[in-house]
Amino acid sequence: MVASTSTVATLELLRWIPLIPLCACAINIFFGRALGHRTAGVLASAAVGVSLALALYVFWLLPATGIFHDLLYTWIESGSFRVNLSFQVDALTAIMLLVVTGIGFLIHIYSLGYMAHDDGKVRFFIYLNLFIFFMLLLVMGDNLLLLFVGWEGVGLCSYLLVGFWYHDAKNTIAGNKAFIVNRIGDLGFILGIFLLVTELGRQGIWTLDFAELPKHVSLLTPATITLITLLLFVGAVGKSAQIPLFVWLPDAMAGPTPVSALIHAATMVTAGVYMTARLHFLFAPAPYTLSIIAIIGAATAFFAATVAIAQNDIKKVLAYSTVSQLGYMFLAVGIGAFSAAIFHLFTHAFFKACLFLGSGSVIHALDGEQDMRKMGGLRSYLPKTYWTYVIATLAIAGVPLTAGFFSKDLILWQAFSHGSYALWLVGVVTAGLTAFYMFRQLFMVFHGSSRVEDHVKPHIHESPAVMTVPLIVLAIGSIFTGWLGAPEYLWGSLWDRWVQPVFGGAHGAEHGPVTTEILVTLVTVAIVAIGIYLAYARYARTGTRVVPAEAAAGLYRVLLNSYWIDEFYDRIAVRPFTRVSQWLAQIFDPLVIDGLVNGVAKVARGFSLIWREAQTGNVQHYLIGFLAATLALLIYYLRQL
Amino acid sequence: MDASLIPLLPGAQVLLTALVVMLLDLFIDEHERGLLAWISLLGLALCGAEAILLWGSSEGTFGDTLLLDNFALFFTQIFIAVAALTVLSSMRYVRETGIHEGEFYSLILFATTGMIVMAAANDLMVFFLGLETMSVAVYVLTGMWRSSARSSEAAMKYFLMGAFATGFLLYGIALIYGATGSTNLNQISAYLLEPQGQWPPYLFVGGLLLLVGFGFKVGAVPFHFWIPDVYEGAPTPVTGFMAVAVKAAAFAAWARILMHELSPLDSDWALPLRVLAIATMTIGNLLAISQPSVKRMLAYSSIAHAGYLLIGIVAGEEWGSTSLLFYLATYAPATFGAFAVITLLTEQDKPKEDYGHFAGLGFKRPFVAMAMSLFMLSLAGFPPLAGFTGKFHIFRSAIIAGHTDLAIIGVLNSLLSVIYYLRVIVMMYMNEGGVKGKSFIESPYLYTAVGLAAAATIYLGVLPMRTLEWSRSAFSSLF
Amino acid sequence: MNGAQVGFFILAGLLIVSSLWVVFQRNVVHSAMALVAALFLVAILFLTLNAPMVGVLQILVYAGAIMVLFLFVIMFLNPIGLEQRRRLWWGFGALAGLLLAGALVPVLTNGDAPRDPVVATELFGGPEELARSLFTDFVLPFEIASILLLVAIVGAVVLAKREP
Amino acid sequence: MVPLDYYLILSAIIFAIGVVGVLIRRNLIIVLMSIELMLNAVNLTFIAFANSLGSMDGQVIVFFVMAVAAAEAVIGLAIVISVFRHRQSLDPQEMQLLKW
Repeated sequence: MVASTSTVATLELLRWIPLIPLCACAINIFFGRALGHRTAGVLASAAVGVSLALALYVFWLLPATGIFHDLLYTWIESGSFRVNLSFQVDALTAIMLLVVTGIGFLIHIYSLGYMAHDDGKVRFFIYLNLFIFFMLLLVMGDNLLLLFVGWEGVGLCSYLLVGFWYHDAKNTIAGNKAFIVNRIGDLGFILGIFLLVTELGRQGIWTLDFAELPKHVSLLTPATITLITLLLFVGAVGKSAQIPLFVWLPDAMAGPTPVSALIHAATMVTAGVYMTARLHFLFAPAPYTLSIIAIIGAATAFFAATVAIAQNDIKKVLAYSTVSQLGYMFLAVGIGAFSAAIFHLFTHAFFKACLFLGSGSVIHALDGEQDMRKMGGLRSYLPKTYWTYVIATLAIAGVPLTAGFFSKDLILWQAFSHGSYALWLVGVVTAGLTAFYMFRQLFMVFHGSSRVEDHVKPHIHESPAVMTVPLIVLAIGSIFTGWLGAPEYLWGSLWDRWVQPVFGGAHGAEHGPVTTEILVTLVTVAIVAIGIYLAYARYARTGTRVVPAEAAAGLYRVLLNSYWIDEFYDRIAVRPFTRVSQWLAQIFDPLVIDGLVNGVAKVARGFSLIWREAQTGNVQHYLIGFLAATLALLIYYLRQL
Repeated sequence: MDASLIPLLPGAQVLLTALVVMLLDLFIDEHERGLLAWISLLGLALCGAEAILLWGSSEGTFGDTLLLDNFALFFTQIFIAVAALTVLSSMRYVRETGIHEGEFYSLILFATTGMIVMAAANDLMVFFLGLETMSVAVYVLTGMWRSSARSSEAAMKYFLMGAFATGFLLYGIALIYGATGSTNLNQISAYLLEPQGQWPPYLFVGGLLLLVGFGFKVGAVPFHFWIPDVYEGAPTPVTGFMAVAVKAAAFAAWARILMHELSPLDSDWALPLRVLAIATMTIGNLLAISQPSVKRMLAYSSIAHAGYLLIGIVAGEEWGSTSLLFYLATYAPATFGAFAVITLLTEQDKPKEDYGHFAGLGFKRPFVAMAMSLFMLSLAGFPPLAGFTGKFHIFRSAIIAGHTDLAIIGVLNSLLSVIYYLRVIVMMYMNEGGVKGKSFIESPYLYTAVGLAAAATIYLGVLPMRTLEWSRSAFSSLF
Repeated sequence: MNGAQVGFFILAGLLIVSSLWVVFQRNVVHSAMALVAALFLVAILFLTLNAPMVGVLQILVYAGAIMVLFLFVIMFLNPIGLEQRRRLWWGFGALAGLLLAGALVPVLTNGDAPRDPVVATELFGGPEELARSLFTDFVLPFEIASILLLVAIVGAVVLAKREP
Repeated sequence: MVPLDYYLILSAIIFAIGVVGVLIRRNLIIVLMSIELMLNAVNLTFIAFANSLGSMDGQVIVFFVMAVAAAEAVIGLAIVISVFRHRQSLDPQEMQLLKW
C-alpha cells in the first residue's frame, strides 16, 4: 500500500506550521490587551500568513509520492504502544494544509475588517488562532490519536466561537447544541478508535500510526472492520453535519460570519470527509459501511437542498447548502471515490467561503440584517460583493467551467460509472435544486427593488478593502481551482495524478466511454440550467414578491400565471419540497433531533433528580446505606463459602 | 532492630514544620501570622526537595513497618504539592472567614504527615495510625469555619461516618491479624503464600472489611454518602485538600495493601470491585448533573473520578497500577484548581457557589475563567489536557486486562460528564450578572495556586511521559 | 462446661446486657453509666485472656479518662428531655444489627482451633512484656500515636473553645 | 479453657450492638458512646487473638486503639459542642442544611 511505496523524508519545518498560530494565540492571551485590538488582530493574521507561506513551501518541496515527517517527541508510551507527537505531510495533507492555512489566512484578514467594531476582538482572534492550530493538528497528525485531539479541539473552538456573542442567550444555547451533538458523534468516533485498538491489540499490534495501520488491516475480520468504520462514520456524521445529526450546523450560524465561513463551511465540517479519506484503507474493504455512507450522503445532499429552498435567512440558506455539499462529498466517499470527495472539499472551500464572506459583507452593510426578505437591489450598493457573489454562486450551482462544475461533475460521473444510478439521479436532482436555491438567494439579495428598512438604507456601504480583497481572491479560486481536475476529454486531471497515489488502489477510477461521460455531464448541465431559469423566473423579475410560495395571494397567482412552467414547478416540486422541508424544520428537527439531544440530557437529569433523593442530608440514612452495602458484601462472600 | 532514620525524613520534616508553626503561633502577633504560611511553605518545599533527593531509594525501617520506596515518594510529592497549594490558596481566605491561621496551617501539615505515613506504611497498624492522624486533622479542618453552621454540620457528618467506618476497618485489621498472626505486610503476604485451604474464613471477611474501609475513604458508591455534604460544607480550600490529597492517600494505601500485598485474595472481590467501579462512575456522574451548586457538583464529580480510578484497581497488574498512580497525578491539579477558583468567590457567611455566581467571571477575571475552563475540560477528559492522558491510560489498562466493558462504560460516563462541566464554562462567558458588585477573595497567592494548577493541567496533558515514567517506577518499587 | 466457661458466660451475659442498656436507654446519663459498666466488664474479660496490663489500662484510660470526658460534656450541654422511643425505627435498627451479627458469627465459628495453644507464662501480658514490645517493635506506631493525640488536642481546642 | 470462638462471637455481638446504637439514636453523645462500644468489641477481638496466638502484638495494638479511641472521643465531643452552639440540639437528624 501507500506507506510501503512512498519515500519518507524528515522535514523539521513541519512543526512550525501549527506551532506558529499557537504561539500567536499564546501571545494574544497574555499580552493581547496590552497590544491593543489592531495589533493583536494583525499578529494573529500574520501568524497564519507565515503558516501559509510554510505550507506553500512544503507543497513545493513535496514529491508526488513522498511523505514528509517530523517527530517532536513521544507523547504517550506504555509498553509497546507508542503514540508520537509527530506530523506528516503527504499529498492529501498538503491539500488540506493549503485549504486550512490559505482560506484561514484570507478569513483572518477579512475578520480584521468585519470585527473592527467588536469589543471582544482580541478574544475572537485568540479563538481563531487556536482553531487553526487544532485544525492543523487534525490534518497533520501522523496517527489517529493526534487526529482525535485536533478533532476534539476544533469542536471546542467551534463551540467557543459560536457562543462568541454570549450576551445573547440564544447563541450559548446554539453553541451548546453544537457541542452536545458533536459529542454524540464523538462517542461513535471514540468507540471506533477503541475497537480498533482493542482488536489490533488482541493480535499483539499496538499502534495508531497512519503509516503502520494499513499493514495490519488484514488481521481484522470483515465484520470487525465494518463495525469499526461504522462507528468512525458516526463521528464523521456528527462533525460533518449529516443526517441525522446535521441540525447543529444551521444553529451554529449564530456565530460571527467569518467563523461560519472558516469553521462551518471550509474546514472543520469537512474533517469527517478528511478522516474517511485518511482512513481509506479501513473504509475501502468495508463495502457495507461504504454503501451506508453513500446513502446517507445522498439523502443528506437532497434533503438539505430542499430545506434550503424554504429558508429566508441569508446564512441559513448557506448553512443548509453546506450540509448538502457535504452530502455530495460523502456520496463520493461511499462509492469509493475518495479523490473526488477531496476534490469537491477543495473547491467547495473556496466558493463556500466566498459566499459566506459575501453574505457577511452584506450583513455588515445592512447593520446586521440577515433576513433576505428585507434585502433586494443591493447590486448597485455593493458592486464588488455582488460580483464575487455571482461568481461563487455560479460555481456552487455547477455552471460549466467553474470550480463547482468540475468537482460536482466528477462525483456524479463516478456515481454513474460506478453503476449507482439511483445515487446519480439524486445527485443530479440535487444539483438542480442547488442551482435553484442559490440563484433564488442571489436574486432576492442583490436584484429587484430594495426592501431594505428605511432606517438602514442611508448607511449601506461597500465593505473596506480588507474585506473585499479576500472576496476577490476567493472568487478567483472559485473559478480556477476546478480546472485542476478537469475530465480527461478536456485537458485531463492534474488533481488525480497528485492525489491518486495516496489512495492507491482504493479508488475505482473507472473511465467509461467519453461520449457517455459528456452525455451525463450535459444532463446535469441541463438540470442546472432549469434550476437557474426557475429561480430567475420566480425571483429576479418580481423582486418585490417575497411571499412564501404556499401563501400565494391572488395577485401573486396572476403574476405567476404568465409563467406556466413556474406554476408547474410550483405544483409538483416546490410545494411538496417546501412541505418536506417545513416538516424537517418544524417537526423533525425540534422533535427528533432536539429531542434526542435534550432527551439524553433530560433523562440523565431525571435519573439524577431521583437518585439524589437518597442523599437526604440525614447522616443516619447514610450510615444505613453504608451498613447495607457492607452486609451485601458479607452475604455475597458467605454465599461463596 | 534496624532503625535507620532516613526513611522517616520526609514525614519528620513536615511534622517538624507543623510543630514549629503550632508553637510559633503562640508567640507572634495577630498581624504577623502571615509568616506562618511562609514557614509552612518552606517546610513543604524542603520536604519536597528531600523527596526528590531520596528518589530511587528503597529502604525499610523499624522492622520494615515503614518503607521508603518510590511508591511512597511519588505519593509524598503529590501530598506535599497539594498541601502547598492549599496553603497558598487559603492565605487570605482564612482571614476573611475568621479561621485561626496557626492551627489551620499546622493541621494541614499534621494531616500531610499522616498521609505520608499512610503511603509508606508496611504495617497495618502503622497505616491505621497514619490514617487516623490524617482523618482527625481533616475532621477538625472541616469544622474550622466556626461561624458557619454548614461547616460544623459537615464536620459532624464527616466525623460520625468516619468513626463508624474506622470501626469496620479496625475490625478488618483485627481479623487479618487473627488469621495471619501479624500486622506486618511482609509477614501477611508470606502467610498468604500458604495454600488457600488453610486460611480461616475470617481472613476473607477481614479483607472485605478493609475493602469497606477503603471504599469509604475514597468515596466509592455506596460508601460515598458523606462526600457531597462534607465537601460542600467544609471551607473550600480544605475541600480541595480533601478531594485530592485525602483521596490520593486512601488510594495509595489501597494500592499497596489490598492490590499488592493482599493480592492472593483478589479473586474473591473481583466481582464486587467491578460493581463498585461501575456504580461509582455512573452514580457520581448522574448526580452531578442536577446540582445547582458548583462546589457540590465537583464533590459528585470527585466521586465519579474515584470510579475511574477504581477501573485501574480492577485492571490491576502493571498497567492498572501505573495508570492509577498517573491518573491521580492528572486528577490532582484540575480538581484542586477548580476548588481554588471557588475559593475566590467566597463571601463572608454566604455560600457563593452556584452556577449563577459564575456568570460573567469570564469578563471580570479573564485569566481565572480561562484556568477554570481548563480545569473543567481536563476533568471532562478533553484532549490534550491532563484528564485526557489520565483517562487514556486507565481505559487502556482496562482493555489490556480484558475489561473492555468497564472501559466503554467509562467512556460513556466521561461523555455524560460534559453536560455539567460545560455548564460552568457557559456560565462564565454568559451575561454579567452574578459577579456584579461582587467582592472576590483575591490574593496574588491564590492566583499563583490557580496558575500553577493550570500549568500542571497543561503540562501533564502535553508532556505526560516523565510523570508516567515516575508512576511506573513507583509501582515497580512495590516489588 | 468447666468453671472458666461458666465465668465467661456470666461475664458475656452481663456485657451484652449492659451494651444493650447503652444503646436502648433513653436517658443519656444512664447510658453513660451502662457504658462504664460495659468497659469494666471488658477489662475483666481482658484479665481472663492473659492481658492484665491492658485490662488495667482499659480501666484507667476508658473508665477513668474518656468516660469522665463524656460525663463532663453531658453536664456541660445538659440536654433536657428524654429521647422518644420510636419503635419502628429502633426495631429496624435492631434488625440490621441482628443481620450484621448473623453474617459475622458463622464466619467466626468456622475458624480453626488456635494454632498455638497458649503457654501462659508468668510474664505474658504483664507490664514488662508489654513495654518491651511497645518500645522495640512498636516504637514507630507509638510515636505516631503521640502525634495523633497531639492533633486531637489541638483540634479539640480549636473547635470547642469559645469565640473571642 | 474458653475457646477462642466464644470471644470472637461475643465481640461480634457487641460490635453489632454498637452499630445499632450509631444507627438509631438521635442523641449525638449516645452515638459517640456506641462508637466507643464498637472499638471495644474490636479490642476484645484483638486480645482474644493475641491470647490464642501467644503473641504480644495484639495487646500492644489494643494500647494504640485506646489512643485512637481517646482521640476520636475528644474530637467527637468537640464537634458535638461546636454543633450544639449552632443549633442548640444534639439530634443528628435535624442537621440537614447539606443535602442532595
